[in-house]
Amino acid sequence: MQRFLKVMLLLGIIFSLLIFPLQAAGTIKIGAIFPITGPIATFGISSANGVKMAFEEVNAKGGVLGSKIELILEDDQYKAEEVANAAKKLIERDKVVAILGEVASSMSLVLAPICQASKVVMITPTSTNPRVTLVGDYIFRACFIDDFQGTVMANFVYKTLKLKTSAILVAVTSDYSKGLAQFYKEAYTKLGGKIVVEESYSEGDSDFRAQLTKIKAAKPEFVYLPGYYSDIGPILLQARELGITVPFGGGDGWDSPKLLETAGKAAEGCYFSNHYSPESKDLKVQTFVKNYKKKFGETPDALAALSYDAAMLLVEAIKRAGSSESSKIRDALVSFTKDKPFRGVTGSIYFDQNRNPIKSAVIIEIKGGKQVYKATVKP
Amino acid sequence: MRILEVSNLSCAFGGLMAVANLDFYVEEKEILGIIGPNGAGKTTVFNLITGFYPPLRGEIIFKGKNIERLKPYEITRLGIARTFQNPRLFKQLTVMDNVRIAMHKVHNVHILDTLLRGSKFLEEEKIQEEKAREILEFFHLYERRDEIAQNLPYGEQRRLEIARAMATNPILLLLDEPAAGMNPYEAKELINLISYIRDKFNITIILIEHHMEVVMEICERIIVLDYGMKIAEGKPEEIRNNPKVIEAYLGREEESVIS
Amino acid sequence: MKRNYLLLILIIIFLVYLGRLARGLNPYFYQILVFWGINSILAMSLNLINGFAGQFSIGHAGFMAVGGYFSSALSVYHGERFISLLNFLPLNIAQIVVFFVFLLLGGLFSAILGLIVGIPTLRLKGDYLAIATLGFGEIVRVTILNLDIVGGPRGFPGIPQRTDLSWVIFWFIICLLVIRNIIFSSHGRAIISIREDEIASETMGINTTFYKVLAFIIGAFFAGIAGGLFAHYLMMLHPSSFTFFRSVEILLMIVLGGMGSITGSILGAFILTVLPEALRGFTYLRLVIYSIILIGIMLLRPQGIMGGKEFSPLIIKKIYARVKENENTRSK
Amino acid sequence: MENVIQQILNGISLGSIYALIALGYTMVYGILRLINFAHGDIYMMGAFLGYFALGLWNFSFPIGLLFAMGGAAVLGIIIERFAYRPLRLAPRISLLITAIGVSFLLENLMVLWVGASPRPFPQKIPLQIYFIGDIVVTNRQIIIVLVSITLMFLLQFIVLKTKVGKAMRAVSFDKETALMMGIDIDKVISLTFAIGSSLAAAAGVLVGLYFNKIDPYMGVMPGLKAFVAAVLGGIGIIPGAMLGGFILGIAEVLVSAFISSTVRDAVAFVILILILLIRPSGILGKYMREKV
Repeated sequence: MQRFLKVMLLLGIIFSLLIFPLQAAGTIKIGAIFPITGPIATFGISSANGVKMAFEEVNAKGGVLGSKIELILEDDQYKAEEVANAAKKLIERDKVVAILGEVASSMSLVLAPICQASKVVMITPTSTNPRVTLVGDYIFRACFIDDFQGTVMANFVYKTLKLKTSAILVAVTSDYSKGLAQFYKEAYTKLGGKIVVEESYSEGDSDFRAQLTKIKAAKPEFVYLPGYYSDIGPILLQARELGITVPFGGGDGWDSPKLLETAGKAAEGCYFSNHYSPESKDLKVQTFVKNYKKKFGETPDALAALSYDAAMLLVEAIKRAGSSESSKIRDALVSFTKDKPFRGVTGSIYFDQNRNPIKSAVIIEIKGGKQVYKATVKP
Repeated sequence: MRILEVSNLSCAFGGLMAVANLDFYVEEKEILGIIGPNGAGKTTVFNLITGFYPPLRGEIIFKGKNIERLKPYEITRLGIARTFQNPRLFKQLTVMDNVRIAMHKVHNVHILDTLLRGSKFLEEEKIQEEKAREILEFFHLYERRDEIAQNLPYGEQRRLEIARAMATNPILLLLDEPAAGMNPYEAKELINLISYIRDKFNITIILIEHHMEVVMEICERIIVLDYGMKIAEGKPEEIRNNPKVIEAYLGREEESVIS
Repeated sequence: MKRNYLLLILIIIFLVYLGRLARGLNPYFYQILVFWGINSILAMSLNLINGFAGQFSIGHAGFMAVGGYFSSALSVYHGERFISLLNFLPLNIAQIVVFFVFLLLGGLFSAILGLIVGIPTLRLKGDYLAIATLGFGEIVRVTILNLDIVGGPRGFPGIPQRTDLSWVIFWFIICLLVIRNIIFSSHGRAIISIREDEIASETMGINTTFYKVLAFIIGAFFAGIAGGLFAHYLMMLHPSSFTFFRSVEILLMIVLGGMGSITGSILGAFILTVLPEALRGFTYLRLVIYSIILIGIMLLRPQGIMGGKEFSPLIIKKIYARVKENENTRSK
Repeated sequence: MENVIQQILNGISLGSIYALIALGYTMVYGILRLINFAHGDIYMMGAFLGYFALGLWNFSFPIGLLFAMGGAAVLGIIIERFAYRPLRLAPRISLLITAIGVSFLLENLMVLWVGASPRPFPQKIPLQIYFIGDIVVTNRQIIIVLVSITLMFLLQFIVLKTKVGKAMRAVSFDKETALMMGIDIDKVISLTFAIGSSLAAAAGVLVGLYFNKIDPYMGVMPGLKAFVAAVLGGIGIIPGAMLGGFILGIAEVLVSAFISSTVRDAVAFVILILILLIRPSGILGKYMREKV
């Protein structure tokens, strides 16, 4: 019995520690929720890195509005209930002014209603589902929505590369991948191209030979593969093994040094759409890539760049608002316009009426083990 | 009246005949002994009667009803109770609960009544407890009612097993080596108990036993099994002098049985 | 007897009302209470299968998912229609009625699935049953991943928020009462006897298949209810909430609390709801510490915290009586 | 038709990996009656050990493979010694939970240490592709199948022909009697973990070679499926684990090729449940009637 009481006492202490906030005055608190463990941890960690770096840079320059930014990073393990817990904790216990997150649209759809209900600004760096920002006027995003990238790639493949048949290999577990594939297909068939075969895989799979064997049999001239780099590498390798020699292509999910590391020669001659080219002469891009490499020892991927931008966007909005009140930040965010946009690493951003960013895309070719700039497409 | 009649019963395990063309019967209120060397198929006969093994062929008729295709719990509900060679008590539960579980079939309240704790439920629970008390008192276990079964001394565990079997309200009781592991004094006590149960509850008993003393003293009739076949049948004194039986035991250099 | 029911109903109403009052609490705290309640329902219902009936099942997340998705699909696709059918009632009452019915249907659907799965698989024993139920859970998850009508791998958004602490408390009490009333009855002893020794239990005239399946169905029903509460609280369902690890987590709750102890389940649910939250400050180290604590508890107290005993007012009375007795003997 | 043959060839490569992991499960289960949920993560650790040996220290492939196997063996022994042995007398479910805890711990430690993003595996063996008609076979697939089969035969030899193997069989049959026969049970259990873990590590290295992608969570699904394979073939039976592994590998590949890759993860479990309903002890398992 005594032991039982001890246990209860211990639990009581833990619980009370949990509810009483630890107040640190004089900082602006910003929350971030990413899946830094679990099945898509690799995206979560990249995103978290981008955010961390952004705030460190801001703080090194003296912070914003005279106060430092305190980043409170939460892990959600890619689970809906964890997102809800983390969000409530950030809002109610830590009293953050804004939240950055989540990576996946499905999780952002859990996060958005909570932020909207508490009137806390939320910027998702990478969730592409249009539904996310439709939740309410406090919800923003930093990435393209799917129609743009899909259409851009379809145009490029049909008009510039002049390839008239293509296959689609889509990650069914991902909103992003499905969205891109759908708009690619629509645009491509409208132009007169033909989709010869559609196959699917689940994110995190490692054996794609079954699907690739079927694609090979259909003999397409191009394979559209709108997935994330963690799967693309093995897919390309296995495709080449099976003797598929045609080019592959995808969206900004391809942008990662990991892709070239894993795929190596298999990625030669492939194309993807992205926000920026690392070759870009833009000083912003150059310093970002350089600093990121220095800090984390690797070239940033698109997720890191987007979340870096999302964080910087937030800081810029706080600056413009002259206040760290959530409603004022929100107003500042919508006040960016075509002429006075936010200039970030991933391009110049301003928002449409649904708080989706309007920005241009570039097409990148993988050539000689490097990403080579090919074309820019304006919205 | 024959309460149980077994005819042409056979059972095989992977080609080995454990019980072969066995015929026997039990009269009402009789105490029948089954003896035989180790591996003769005695326990298998019990398992066949209680429905744990499906017979290869043959019939088992209990009170005029074929039971060889019934499930064990259905057979128990018809009135056949048994004990096991190694006690199979509900080890983590109290003595009282052990007996009450056995009364499950007798006192069954509808599940809805149970959920709502209706008056019928409370009444039945009370009756059940009362009856369990009677049985425990009869077996001198009432003082031990709150003990965990596995903490009882071995002799009491065996007694509890019989008490539990009796709580199912049987007509026919199958006892599988109830005296195993007992000293002569305890065995003597057991003999008294078994005859007493028979007289008090008016039931029929089949007994598997190695202790010849026990068998010879309380069984009215004995059948002898060897290699799954019946090799002898008769009154204790007939069996004692049957040369086939002696050969079956001694021929195989078994432990000395006739102590 | 009648007065007893009245008292019980009054207590339930009071506790549910307490849930309404709790809205004034810090929303984070409130949310933890909600999840504790839901987890308790899950743990108690799994405990009926694992701890009391002794049937090693690790597919509870599957039942939770089934109930959650089913009631959510009803809410999303038919909710408005049913509420408008009840237009003679005030809107909020109509919502409550419809939610209650949908939740119940979700639980029943899950229970029916429990019946279909239970009858064949419960013939298996021990680890074979465990792996079969694990397989069932995975099959449910993969099926959901392939059901486009509930969003498949992209999650199922747009579920109305109906669950609040009052609902959770209400179902928590129902679950607690049902399981307690079963366990402390002739039926319950039959269920427990299966855990102790299935063969002996059968010999006692107990239809073990029936009781195993019964425990399984009741467990599945409450898991389905818990899933529905969960869905209508989060407003969004995603298959990643119902992986094998979810089942393991529920199993952990009952093992930590002690197998075969209802109060233990509630305690275990508390620990596994609060511990991850308490560790939030560690961000990257969080799960490492979590797993070390887990292993530590198992090594130090393998039989669980309650070790199969119940913590109830009765025990306090007993201890009190014993203390009294000691005093008396000493004074003599 | 060629497509089917191609898919079956792919399935055999995948199946031999499942089989290697399943062997460790089956051995540990046979001896401790423990579903060692951490086994999938030992497979992952093996892959990473191979990664370090081949990538960082530039060992040749066979040496790297042996290094990974040895390292994993040590890891297996350590886990058994500190997490499982103290619980040998505890309820089995606590042991199971501990195994799950160890599995969590290994995964999360690795996420902390090497990060969660998938890494390319050092391609020590240059790829060669052979065409037989339209069917493609790579030298890596051949290596995988050959190495797995060699290891399986080696294991069979150890278990059936050596003194150690005899001791292992004795312990799995009846621990107490084995103890009375003077067998050092602790040692035998340690050895079982060592052998099982090294086989899993071999599978990890081969998978790295085959899929060219390793990450800290790579062991979760294959771990579960390999356990399914072990149960499928009859748990505790070594040829059963191999059979189960191959069946599962081929079935999965065929399903993702001809039905849909999204239902692939369910296939293993559907097959498992069906087989258990027909043969409750697995394909090669002898159905033991419970002794009454």
